[in-house]
This record gives sequence, C-alpha cells and structure tokens, in this order.
Amino acid sequence: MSSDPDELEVSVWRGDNTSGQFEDFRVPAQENQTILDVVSWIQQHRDPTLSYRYACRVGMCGSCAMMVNGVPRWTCRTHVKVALKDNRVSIGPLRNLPVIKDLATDMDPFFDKWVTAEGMHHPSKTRDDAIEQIDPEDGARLEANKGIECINCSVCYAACDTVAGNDDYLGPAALQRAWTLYNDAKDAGKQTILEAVSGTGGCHNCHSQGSCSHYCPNDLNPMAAIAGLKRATALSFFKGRK
Amino acid sequence: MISTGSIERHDTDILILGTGGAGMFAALHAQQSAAPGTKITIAVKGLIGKCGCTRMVQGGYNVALGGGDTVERHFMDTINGGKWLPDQDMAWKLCEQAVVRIRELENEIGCFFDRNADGSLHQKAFAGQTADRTVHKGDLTGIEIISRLMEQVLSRPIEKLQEHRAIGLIPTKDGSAIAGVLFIDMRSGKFRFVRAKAVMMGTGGGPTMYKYHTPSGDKTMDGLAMALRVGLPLRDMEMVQFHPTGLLAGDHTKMTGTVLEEGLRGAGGRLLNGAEKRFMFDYDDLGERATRDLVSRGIYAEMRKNNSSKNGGVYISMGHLGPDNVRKKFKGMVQRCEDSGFDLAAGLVEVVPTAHYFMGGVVVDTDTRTALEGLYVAGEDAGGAHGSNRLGGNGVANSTVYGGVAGDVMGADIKAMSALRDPDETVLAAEVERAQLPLSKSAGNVQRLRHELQEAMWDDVGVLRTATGMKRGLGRIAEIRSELAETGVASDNLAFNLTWHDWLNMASLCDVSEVIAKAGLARENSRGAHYREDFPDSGTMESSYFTVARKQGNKVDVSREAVQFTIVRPGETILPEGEPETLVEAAQ
Amino acid sequence: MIRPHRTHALWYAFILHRISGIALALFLPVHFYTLALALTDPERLDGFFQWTELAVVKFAEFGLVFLLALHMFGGLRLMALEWLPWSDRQKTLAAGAAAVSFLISGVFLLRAI
Amino acid sequence: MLTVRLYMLQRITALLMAPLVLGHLAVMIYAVQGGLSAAEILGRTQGSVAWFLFYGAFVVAVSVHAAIGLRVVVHELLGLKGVLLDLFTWATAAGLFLLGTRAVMAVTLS
Ligand SMILES: Cc1cc2nc3c(=O)[nH]c(=O)nc-3n(C[C@H](O)[C@H](O)[C@H](O)COP(=O)(O)OP(=O)(O)OC[C@H]3O[C@@H](n4cnc5c(N)ncnc54)[C@H](O)[C@@H]3O)c2cc1C
Ligand code: HEM
Ligand code: SF4
Ligand code: F3S
Ligand code: FES
Repeated sequence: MSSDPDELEVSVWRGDNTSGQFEDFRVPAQENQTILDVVSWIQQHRDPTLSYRYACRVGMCGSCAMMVNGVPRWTCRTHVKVALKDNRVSIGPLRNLPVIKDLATDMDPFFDKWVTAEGMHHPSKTRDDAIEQIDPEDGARLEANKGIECINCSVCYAACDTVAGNDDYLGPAALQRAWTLYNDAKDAGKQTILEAVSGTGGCHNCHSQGSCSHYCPNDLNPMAAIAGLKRATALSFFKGRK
Repeated sequence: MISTGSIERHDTDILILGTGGAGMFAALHAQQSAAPGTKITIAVKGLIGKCGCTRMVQGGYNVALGGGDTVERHFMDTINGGKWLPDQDMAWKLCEQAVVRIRELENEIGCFFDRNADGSLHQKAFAGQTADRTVHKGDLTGIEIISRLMEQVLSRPIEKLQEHRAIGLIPTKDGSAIAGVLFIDMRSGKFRFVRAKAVMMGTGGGPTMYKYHTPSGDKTMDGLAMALRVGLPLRDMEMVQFHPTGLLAGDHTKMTGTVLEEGLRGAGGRLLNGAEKRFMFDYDDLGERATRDLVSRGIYAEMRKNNSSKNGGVYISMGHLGPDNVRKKFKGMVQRCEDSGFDLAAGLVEVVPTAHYFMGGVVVDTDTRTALEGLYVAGEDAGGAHGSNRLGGNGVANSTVYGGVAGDVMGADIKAMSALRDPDETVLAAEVERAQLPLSKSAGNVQRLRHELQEAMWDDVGVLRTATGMKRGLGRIAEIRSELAETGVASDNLAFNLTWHDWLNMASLCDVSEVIAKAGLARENSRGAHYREDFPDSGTMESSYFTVARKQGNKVDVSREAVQFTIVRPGETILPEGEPETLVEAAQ
Repeated sequence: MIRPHRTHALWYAFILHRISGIALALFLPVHFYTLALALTDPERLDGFFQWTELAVVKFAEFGLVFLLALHMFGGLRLMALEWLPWSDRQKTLAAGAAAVSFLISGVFLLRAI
Repeated sequence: MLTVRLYMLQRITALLMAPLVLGHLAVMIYAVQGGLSAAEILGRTQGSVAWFLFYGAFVVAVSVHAAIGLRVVVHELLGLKGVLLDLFTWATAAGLFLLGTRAVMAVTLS
C-alpha cells in the first residue's frame, strides 16, 4: 500500500438501494480539505457520475452527512485530518436511510417521522396578536433552547441502532424536536405531542444507546430530550389512571 | 425539433419554485387564501428547506417594533442605504409588512427569537441602521426560520417535488401568460412539465459567478436566467453586494468564500494587510467599522496593491480582544474556522471580499405580479426593494414578506382563472433541446470553465469596475460561453448526474454574468454596491435612474429608467421634525 | 461485530444490559426447572448442587450473579436517567454500575470457593 | 416495539424487582458458603408465607418484565412484528409464569 502523503486513498460507495460496492480513488491531499472537498474532487476530476448532496458548505443545512470511516458525520465541516486512518478514508451513504444513488440518500422517512412526532409548532396565537413575552431564563425555555439548533442533518438518526432495528421508531431528532416544542410556552399542542410520542414508534423504544448525542455535530443531546419525553409521558400516564 | 413526447406531464393549480423564505411563505399563504381544494405544488432544486440562502442567514431580520423605532425610520434607512434607487412603494411595503410577518413567524410558524431579560424581543443594529432593529436567534437566525417553515410545509397537504430543477418558464403560444414550468427530475434525469394557473418564482439570487461567494451550492441564478429567456425585464442587474470578510482557504476547498460574520468587525476585529499592518483607516474614517461596500473596496484596493496575505487576501485578527473572550462571544465562528484548520481566537485568518447578495431582479409590482400573466416573483429574484444596496437584515425580511404577499395574491387571483393554459410547444421543445445540448457532445471539464468565469467576473466585473474592464469581461464571458456550448457531459446515466447540472448551472451563470456586465456599463456613476473607477461620482440623487435589461432575440439590451420618488424626495425625510438622526447608542 | 459507530461507553453499557437481560431470561427457565425438582425429585436437585461444586460451574455461577447485578444496576441507572433530572455523568454512572456489580459478584465468588 | 403502557409495565416490574434481586443476592451470598443442598434450602423456605410472597412477587414481575424485554429484542433483531410478536410476548410471559410458579410452590409449600 502506498504511503504517499501527497495523495489520499479514498474508497467511495457506488450504487443504489439494491446493490453497490466500494470503489477506490486517489485524491491529492491539501492543507485545508474537508471530506466534502474530497468527494467533489472525485466528481469533478475522476468520475463525473458520482452523486452526493450538499448545499450550504458551512454546517448549517444538514444535507451533506455521510458515513465516514463507518461513523456518521457532516462532511462539509469534517477536516480530512480528523477522519483519516493510515492515510485512508472510506465514504458511504448515511446509514438507516434508503439510498438514491451513491452517497445521496432519500431523507423523506426522516422527515415523515419528524411530522409524525408532531414536530411542528401548534399555534396558540395569530399574526394579529402581540409577540409573547418570554423570560429567557425560564426553566422550560432553557430546556427548549437546548435542542433548538438542530439542523436536521440525520447524523443521529444514522447512528442509532434502534432506528436500524425498528422501522417505526421515530428516532432521536424527531423526538428531540417534540421535546423542544413540549417545553415551548407558545405551543398549544402539548397533549398531542405526548400522544404522538407514546405510540409504537415512540420515545419508549429508545434504549439510551447515546450514539445520537455522541455524534451530533452540534453537540446537542437528543438522549436527554428523549429522557425528558419519557418522564413527561410517565407522569401523564399516572395522572391519567389515578 | 426535439420530440417532447418523452416529457412527463403533470398539472397543478399553484406552482411554487424554491423553498427559501419566499417559496415557503408563498406556499403557506396560498394555502390559506386559495379556495378549498386548490392544488398547491412546491418544487425545489434540492431538499425542502435544506437548500437556498435563507437557511444561511446569520445576522437576522429587520423590523421596526417600537421603542422609538418606526416603520418610517426603517423605510428611510432602506432608501438611504439603497442610495435612492429603491422602488419606494416596494420598500415601504417591505418595512410595513415585516411587522406583521415577524408576528406570524413567532406566533404561527413557531420561531423563537432571542429575548431581552424582560421577555421582549432582542434587537440589535447592523451597519447602516439608525435603530436597534434586527431580530435574531443567536447568529443562526436562518436555521430557525427555515426549519420552522419547513415543518409547517411538510405537515400540510402541499405536493412536494424535491430535487426538481426548473429549467424553463414556458409561456402560452401568444406569449402573454405563463402555461407552466419545465423541470428536470434530478433523481431520475427525466424531464417533467408542470402546468399551473399561477406560478411563483422564488429561486433566490446567489451571485456564484464570482471567484469568492457566500451563497449555498444550489444557487446559480437559474431564476433570472429563465426570466431573461422568457423576455421579462430585469432591473438593477449591476448591483452585486460583496461581503467584506469571506474565509480564504485556497481554491480547492468549498470553505473558501463562506462568511465570517459582520459582528467580528463590529466587536473590534482588525483587518491587516500582508505586512500585518492595519489599513482600513487609509480608506475610511470608520476603519473596519465602515459599511460593507466601503470595507470590501478597501480590502480589494489593498489586494490590488499587492499588499496581500499568503493566499492573496488580507488577515482578520481578533487576538487583541483576548482569545478566551473571542472564543466565548463568537463560538460558532471560532469552531467553524477551527474545523478548517484556522485559529480565529488567537491567530490570523485570511479573508477576502466575497459575493453575497444580488440586488437586481425581475421587475415586479408591489403585489409580486410580473409582465407575464400568471407569473409572480418574490424574494431575491425580484428587483426593486433594495435599490443599489441591501441593508443587512433586509434580505430575509424581503423574501418572507413578499413570499407571503405572492401567496395571498395568487390564492385570490386564481379564483378568476378557470382553466390551465396550454404551453407553446416550440418553446418547450427548445428548452428541452437546450438542456440536452451537452449530452450529445464529447465530455469535457465544466469545472475548469466555471473557474474561468469566476476569475473573469472577479477581475473585470467585480468590486471595482471600469469600462475597459467590463468590456474585456464581456469578451471573456462570450468565449467561455461558446466553449461551454462545445463541452459535453457523459450521458450514459442521467440519474442524479451532478455534472450535467454543473453544466446547466454554468449556462445560467454565463447568461446572467453577461447582463451584470452590460448593466454595469450602462450605469455611468457609482452608487451603493456598484463602483466605477472611471465614474467615481454618484451623480445627483434627483436624477437617479435604474437600469432595465431585456433579452430580445439573442441580444441583451439595457436601458435606463428614472426613479420615481413616490413617497419621499432626495434631501427630504418622512420622519417627524426633531427626530434624532440615529437611535443607536454606539453611533451617537 | 462492533461497527465503528458503536465504539463508545454508553453503547457498550447498552449492549451489556441487553446481553445480560437475554442471558438471564434464558437462564431462568433452567433455574425454575431445577428448583421444581425439590418437589418431584429431591435427589436429582442435590445432584445438581453437587455439580455446582465444580470450578467451571462456580465460575459460570459467578458470571450469572455478575450479569444479574449488572443488569439490575444498569437498569437502575437507566430509570434514573429517564426519570430523574438529567445528569451529564452518564458514562461515570454506567461505569459505576459495572464496578458495583463486579464487587458483589466477586464477594459471591469468594464465599463460594 | 414498545408503547407507553408496555414501557410502564416493564419499568414498574423492574423497580419492584430491584429490592427482590438485592434480597436474593444477599441470600445467595450467605447461603452459598459451604455448598448448597436441597435440604438446606427447603429448610429455610418451606412453609414460609414470607418466602412465598417474596418469590411469588419475583416470578410475577420477572415474567412480565422479561417477556416485554425479549419482545423488544426479538422485534429489533429478528424483525418479528404484529400478531406474531404479541403471541411471542404472551407465550414468554405465560411460560415463565408457569415454570416460576411451579418452582416457588416446590420450595415454599410443604
Ligand atoms: C451566508 C448568507 C448570510 C445571509 N445573512 C443574512 C442576514 O443576516 N439577514 C438578511 O436579511 N439576509 C441575509 N442573507 C440574504 C438572505 O438569505 C436572502 O436574501 C434571502 O433569504 C433570499 O430568500 P429567497 O427565498 O429569495 O431565496 P433562497 O432562500 O435562496 O431560496 C431559493 C430556493 O430556490 C431554489 N432554487 C434555486 N434554483 C432553482 C431551480 N432552478 N429550480 C427549482 N428551485 C430552485 C433553491 O434550491 C432554494 O430552495 C444572507 C445570505 C447569505 C448567503
Ligand atoms: C431477574 C430477571 C430479569 C430478567 C430476566 C430481565 C430481562 C430483561 C430483558 C430481556 C430485557 C430487554 C433488553 C433490551 O431491550 O435490550 C430487559 C430490559 C430491561 N431491564 Fe431487565 N431483567 C431482569 C431484571 C431486571 C431488574 C432487576 C431491573 C432493574 C431494577 C431491570 C431493568 C430493566 C430495564 C430498565 C430494561 C429496559 C432496557 C431498555 O429498554 O433499554 N431488569 N430485562
Ligand atoms: S440532533 Fe444533531 S445529529 Fe440529530 S439531526 Fe439534529 S443536528 Fe443532526
Ligand atoms: S442513539 Fe438511539 S437508542 Fe436512544 S439514546 Fe439515541 S435514540
Ligand atoms: S453542506 Fe450544509 S451542512 Fe454540510
């Protein structure tokens, strides 16, 4: 195996949802180079049919996540140095989602579950009302803030083995969103949210594996959010049957 | 003529292009205003809510919410910032409706913006504002706005066409109205023609034909290129806003060009040239704190004097403010620089002016209607609201306000439109043929051409312009375009074929680049973002004109039209007498 | 196979909890069956107990006790995580649960031999 | 595959078992010294209502708890679902309960 430091040895997954294999490429090494740059270089210089997805290139849009050496990462903000092992790196499509082609996955299931988890605001007011005064230091607000910067990149969803084993499981990001909304003083759908996360795919399926929180590129903690939902549903369970 | 038989055909009532602030608000408002049962379709080049620039908004959203600030003051700032070129009725509606839209964002869409200790919205001031006006969510305002909008759109019965790239606006046979839009379904590579009674275009600007640029990767001016081809007039096309501090990390990385936020300079960040000396005070009394256009020009001039840094830019230095302090205050920026190997908190980071926002766009009325019946345009694709310069914070206000307006207007307008219109099949066939052009040629390197275009625009139609430069630029653009026409793309697998789309992106960029250069030549003075070294004077405000470009046949013509001062005349103000010049404490 | 994305403390805690749960569930029927012999066939039960004098079996018993303790303390950690206010010290707690379990089963082993 | 009700059942039985397991462990550590014998065990437990209740509760709880636990494992690892999964859960619970009851009766009833 070559140890030429000027070149990286990159294996890239090629194929679609039915079949595929890794293909090897050599990519010139650069000082400031992200995994996304590596993928683009291959498409632009070696194989024009390589498919992948990105948009913002600064870690804001959450469309560039892939499996890098077997772990899910946002590729636009992953410096090659961080991921490289013995000058090699393997790049594959995000786990737990159907593959459209090569490195591009179909994210629809992820977002369908986001909606199933009632991950959208349930208005308590209209545009004709004044904006609600909310104490930024209020406990519930602080709890809601913890998950609000999620960029729905699906990294946590790819990391979770429960998602892999249970088709219905809503997954860490959707559940975290539900918890955020549950703590939002403006949201009028608290009961709806609790019901949505209590079904067969709900928060109770989480085994606290913690991979979600371990890999979230924004240092969010979906595991803690899901624990919050478990607590809230347990409380309402007891209230419902006393 | 190419056979159009292989095109999949699809019908809807209201078709929306793009899922930025404009597109999503249009979809939501159309759903509220249209008769029950109206079919609404939203089509987008990427994934819903994940692509486009609205998501990338950092600074925030301008809206006058009292505390001394008024819609009048916001309006006057917008007019002054735009150097008297804005369409005043559009600017007024922008400022006025922003107040409603921010309440809608908070109360109905569910955004949560930062609060003051007393629970009210926190507002700060961008450069060029005379009040603390910018509502924000940390420095990730766009993520909050778009994620919340996305949830609303996803949870409603709106038809979603993701990874559908619009490639042509198809008029009716008589050319008076729009019949529908031709797409490439990017996942399969097939053509799809969607007929609609009303179409809203919100594909955003995104001047990525410059060597350094901030917008997201899906932004390549497709909308304006399509509008041009269908014969619509475009205004203010010379007006490209450069952000002074884009990250400079080399040609090979997509990190290059991305914004280092304005706040760094505001907080006391210093710009140093290659010799590590401060230079901005040589160009403006406010030094690094001057407005975007002035700082961009200062940096560019310094670079041209060869006082540049390692990679050909300048340095930004924050260390004197205390590295820990910087790390705390600009956590996201420090982290982002670190991910690409730079130490913003203590070291020097190379920066360069970077193309950021496009003020020019389709001529529309204040209801977003265009000259083509049934076609509406909102957001960065529409011209007029900002004139020659956009205030920081007015971009997302503009796209959300006018997207909503478009939705309302379309919902009402289609009640009077009983039938779908039939397309001009020749135009349809011509558009398919145009898109297929590279598929029959032997494969070449599209990326090299894109680099060449970006160099040409940067050198000749960039931050500082001259007639000679722009003419040379036009020549270079023409050459690149004809080379592009001869450059092929391997056609064995068109599914998710990014190289084909790179080619189509280049086609759009070439078309619009030409218009920028021509409009730049037509404006023989310096206003806002447009600076002519051979005409450094701004001209009198009273005699302000804006440029209008139109494609006729194969030729782009640019004319000038006088600005109508419908609300306020230069030298006057609509603020009550005795109002202080500025309410921003720091500026006083 | 431990895939790369699984190599972190809390995932190991999860897999230990799962393996111990399954092991206990598999052991239980055997355990119940042998105890029921007290009623039907006391001699055979004693036979079993003699068998347990073997070192290998002792060690296997130690394993079972360890798994039971591990599963219980791990389970208690999970319920604390779920119902008590969030603590950022989950890794430490998981390690603690394993340590205590080891201690208890160690005592068992020492007394057994 | 868990809903809130199954989850609560599993957690409640787990909580119930925690002290029982501790007790059981204590007894085992105490009893194991010097070897086990049927007579020794039976001497301690037979005819004792307390031990009957202790182990009885244990059996009930563990049948429910383990059945739900295995249900999840079987769903995630083997993909069993729907009626089959429910059937599996009930069968496991019933099986453990029957075997367990027999054992408890054997050691506590005289
Ligand atoms: C880095 C950055 C920071 C910014 N910060 C601020 C700020 O702090 N404050 C502010 O007010 N403004 C800011 N702006 C400007 C602001 O983001 C834009 O002005 C505004 O969001 C534009 O909204 P839009 O809906 O018109 O377009 P976009 O949000 O860009 O959306 C365009 C949509 O159209 C789609 N599209 C494009 N082409 C096609 C096609 N051919 N077919 C189908 N769909 C297509 C895109 O995929 C996208 O979904 C910033 C811009 C950038 C790039
Ligand atoms: C003694 C007999 C016991 C048996 C046979 C048993 C068995 C199981 C099984 C098979 C699982 C499923 C594992 C998984 O989902 O990965 C499980 C889960 C669980 N057990 Fe036990 N268990 C026992 C005792 C206990 C005790 C005493 C406690 C706690 C005090 C406990 C707490 C838990 C918890 C909290 C779970 C859920 C784990 C999750 O969902 O991730 N168990 N058990
Ligand atoms: S929680 Fe983190 S990893 Fe999961 S989608 Fe959100 S940002 Fe991505
Ligand atoms: S990885 Fe999965 S199991 Fe729970 S803690 Fe995270 S969702
Ligand atoms: S490209 Fe947007 S997060 Fe990576």
